[in-house]
This record gives sequence, structure tokens and C-alpha cells, in this order.
Amino acid sequence: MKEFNILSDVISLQSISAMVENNGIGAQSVFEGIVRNTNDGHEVKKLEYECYESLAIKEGDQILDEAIEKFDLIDAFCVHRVGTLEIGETAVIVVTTSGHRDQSFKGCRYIIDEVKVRVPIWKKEYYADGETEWLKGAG
Amino acid sequence: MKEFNILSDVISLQSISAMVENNGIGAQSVFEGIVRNTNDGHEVKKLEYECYESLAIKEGDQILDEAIEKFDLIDAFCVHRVGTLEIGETAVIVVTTSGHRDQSFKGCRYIIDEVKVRVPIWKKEYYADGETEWLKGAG
Amino acid sequence: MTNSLQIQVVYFAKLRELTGLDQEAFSMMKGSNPTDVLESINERHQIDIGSNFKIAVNDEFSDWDIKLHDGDRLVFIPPVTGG
Amino acid sequence: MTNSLQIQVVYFAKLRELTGLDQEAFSMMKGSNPTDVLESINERHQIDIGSNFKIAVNDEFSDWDIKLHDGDRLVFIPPVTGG
Repeated sequence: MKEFNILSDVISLQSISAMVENNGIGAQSVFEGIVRNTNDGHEVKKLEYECYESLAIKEGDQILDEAIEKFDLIDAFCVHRVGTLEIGETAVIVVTTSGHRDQSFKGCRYIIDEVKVRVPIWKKEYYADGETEWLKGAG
Repeated sequence: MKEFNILSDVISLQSISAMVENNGIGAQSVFEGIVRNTNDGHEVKKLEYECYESLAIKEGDQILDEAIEKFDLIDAFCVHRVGTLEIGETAVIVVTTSGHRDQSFKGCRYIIDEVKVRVPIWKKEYYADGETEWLKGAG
Repeated sequence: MTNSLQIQVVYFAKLRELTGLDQEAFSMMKGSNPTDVLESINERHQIDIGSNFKIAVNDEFSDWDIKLHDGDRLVFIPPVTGG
Repeated sequence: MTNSLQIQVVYFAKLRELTGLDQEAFSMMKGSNPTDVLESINERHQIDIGSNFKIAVNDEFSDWDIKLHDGDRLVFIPPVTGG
């Protein structure tokens, strides 16, 4: 199964829907993106994530479908937090399961890479010097 | 920091030593190897892992050091379970943290790949038909 | 029969701050496409929305040259920076 | 002065089952190396330990042609299959 979710509360692995029990699972990969205290040489105080939710969920689910298909995954989940996040808090979690480790690793990497360039979520950084900036992204 | 451990009880992410708090962490990757119900076409009932512990811990710690050095990791942990494991139970967990995701992904993959060929741990499979077999490995 | 379309534009992130609005309505000529709406936004707010934006019409990614329909809801999507 | 070395060999996994022992002692000639011990094991137990094994001496990976010392503890390591 698969599910892409947007949450405004603190997220953790427990934010991921219960895995469907499947005795064929041999590998599980997890990725967490965490708010760090620097970006591009600036000291970051906190972050704000904003989301175009209806399209974000459609595009996120599409990415999970692609990953399941490409890498023969058993399950694929992603949850992204929005709102104000402090340093050390988790912004995004990806979980993939599969028969063998190569699939879960590649599927997990594919999902976070695609989410970061395709899902309409934007990050505003608040710097130590009081400045703020909406990041420009790769586009 | 780094730590490689061998445990004979059920393992979970809580088996990993508390992370050192570090505001530079932007990415965390986790891999879990899980006992699945088939291998190479045989229906597996359970597994038994045996370990040459003193050398396993030395070699495991060496692998963690290599991963930290190669991929500029902040933390790297690995715990491997030994004894009898049922289908669906976790045999090994790897956790890596880093500034950016490319490092944590590559470091996590490096550690599990190296552990599987270098750390003296052996797996005996118990099959549905009553047969048992020590797996041959890649060597 | 009217010759105009009522188009709703929703703003997010930097665009919301640049325009100072969550959303606003534009009255466009029949046959207008998202590129035409973009020009109207730039003109009304004296801004310059970059060419690297994507466009969504009624919550689906869309092309810049499709013909818009009355009541369509447009979102101009700045390069995303999630994760 | 004796001309022999007492070597302890510890068995794991398939080797433990093949020999039916957790460990055993071998008395070797001075100057013997791990390859010589391997031959003694094969002969005593009428088995054939594969050439793809690794060898540890006193809990360190070692070469097959080092000179052993009295009291050394050897482990013949079958290809590993953890994870």
C-alpha cells in the first residue's frame, strides 16, 4: 500500500500509517529530513513550510506509485510537515519496504529526490540576523 | 559517534544508542533487515544467527569508522541480532546521520553492504520441509 | 453571452507575500490562457513572476497555452523547496 | 625446550556442526602456520574445509602463512551470511 500525507504537528515514524503485515518483507528503508542550523553559510533559527495541499497530495501519491512500480516495493509512505519548525525537528519522513535491500534503498531515495523537486511545498528560512527568505529551489 | 553492537533480544530503533544531539544534522537514514518467509525458492520457517562476537564487534566498528570517513557522517550505528528469529523479526538495523541526504543514504548502504560480507555472523535457515542449512555466503 | 472569463488566482509562499493576497479574481478575455493571466498579475502588482514557475489549473498541473474556462482556479507554482 | 606448539581452534556455525565440537586443541610442530592447522583439522575429522575461509588468530584477521605461537587461538571463518 502507499500513502502521502501532509501534517502540521510534530512528525515521527509513528506518523506513518501502520504497515500492512507482509511476510515477504526483507528490507525496510527510512529517510528523515531534519531542520539544521545552517544553510549555505547562513545561521538558521527556524523554518516555515507552506504547502499547496490538494496538489501536493496528488503529486506525492503519484511519486509513491512510480517508486512502487520502478523498484517493486511492497509499501511506500511519505509524510511532510508544514508550519513552523525548530532546529532538530523532522520535516519529512519516507519509508519503503521490499523483498531485498537494493529495492528499498533505491525506492526511498527516489521518493525523497522527487518530492523535493515536484511536490508544491515551499520553505522560508528565518536567519539569526533577523532576515527571512523564501528559498529559490532548483527550478 | 559510532557503535556496533550484537544483541540476542528483539531489536528495534530503540536498541540504537541515543543519538548525540547535533544541530548540524539534516538527514537521517535507517535500514532494517527483516526475516522473510522465502529464500531462493524455499519456504523459510525461522532463522538462527550465530556470531563470532569479539571479532564481529571489531570488524563492525571498523566498517562504521570507514563509513564516517568516506561519507562525512555525523553518527553511524549498527546493531545485529543473534539467536533464533521468527519471520517478520528484525535481524539488523543501521542508522546514519549527516548534513545532507546523499551522505546518509550512501553511508547507510555502505555499512549494510560491508556488514553482510565482512562481519563474522552466520545464518542457518529452517525450512518448511524440516531441512536446515547454513547458508553459503558470497565468499 | 459575455466575452469574458472570471478566473480565480490563488497565491502561495513568495507570491502571496509579493502580492499581499491569498487570492484574487481576474476578468480575462475569452480564449485567454495561463500566460495571459500571468501578464495581468505582473502588470497589476508591478512584479515579475519568473519563467521557471509551473502552473496548476483546478489542482492539476497544466500547460501554459491551454484555453481557460469560466471559473477556473489557477495557481502559479514557484520552484518547490520542500523536504 | 619443546619442539611443539599448543594451538586452540574454536569452531562456529557449519564447522562447529561438522566437527561436533565448540573447540579443540592441536599440537603442532614449531614453525607451523594456519594452513598446516587446517590440514590437521581436515585429516582428524575427515572433512574438507573450503579454501574460501578466512582465518583469525587471537581475534584478528590474519594471513594463512604466518608463523603461529604457542597458545594461539585460531578461528576458521566460513563465508559470512549475516544481515
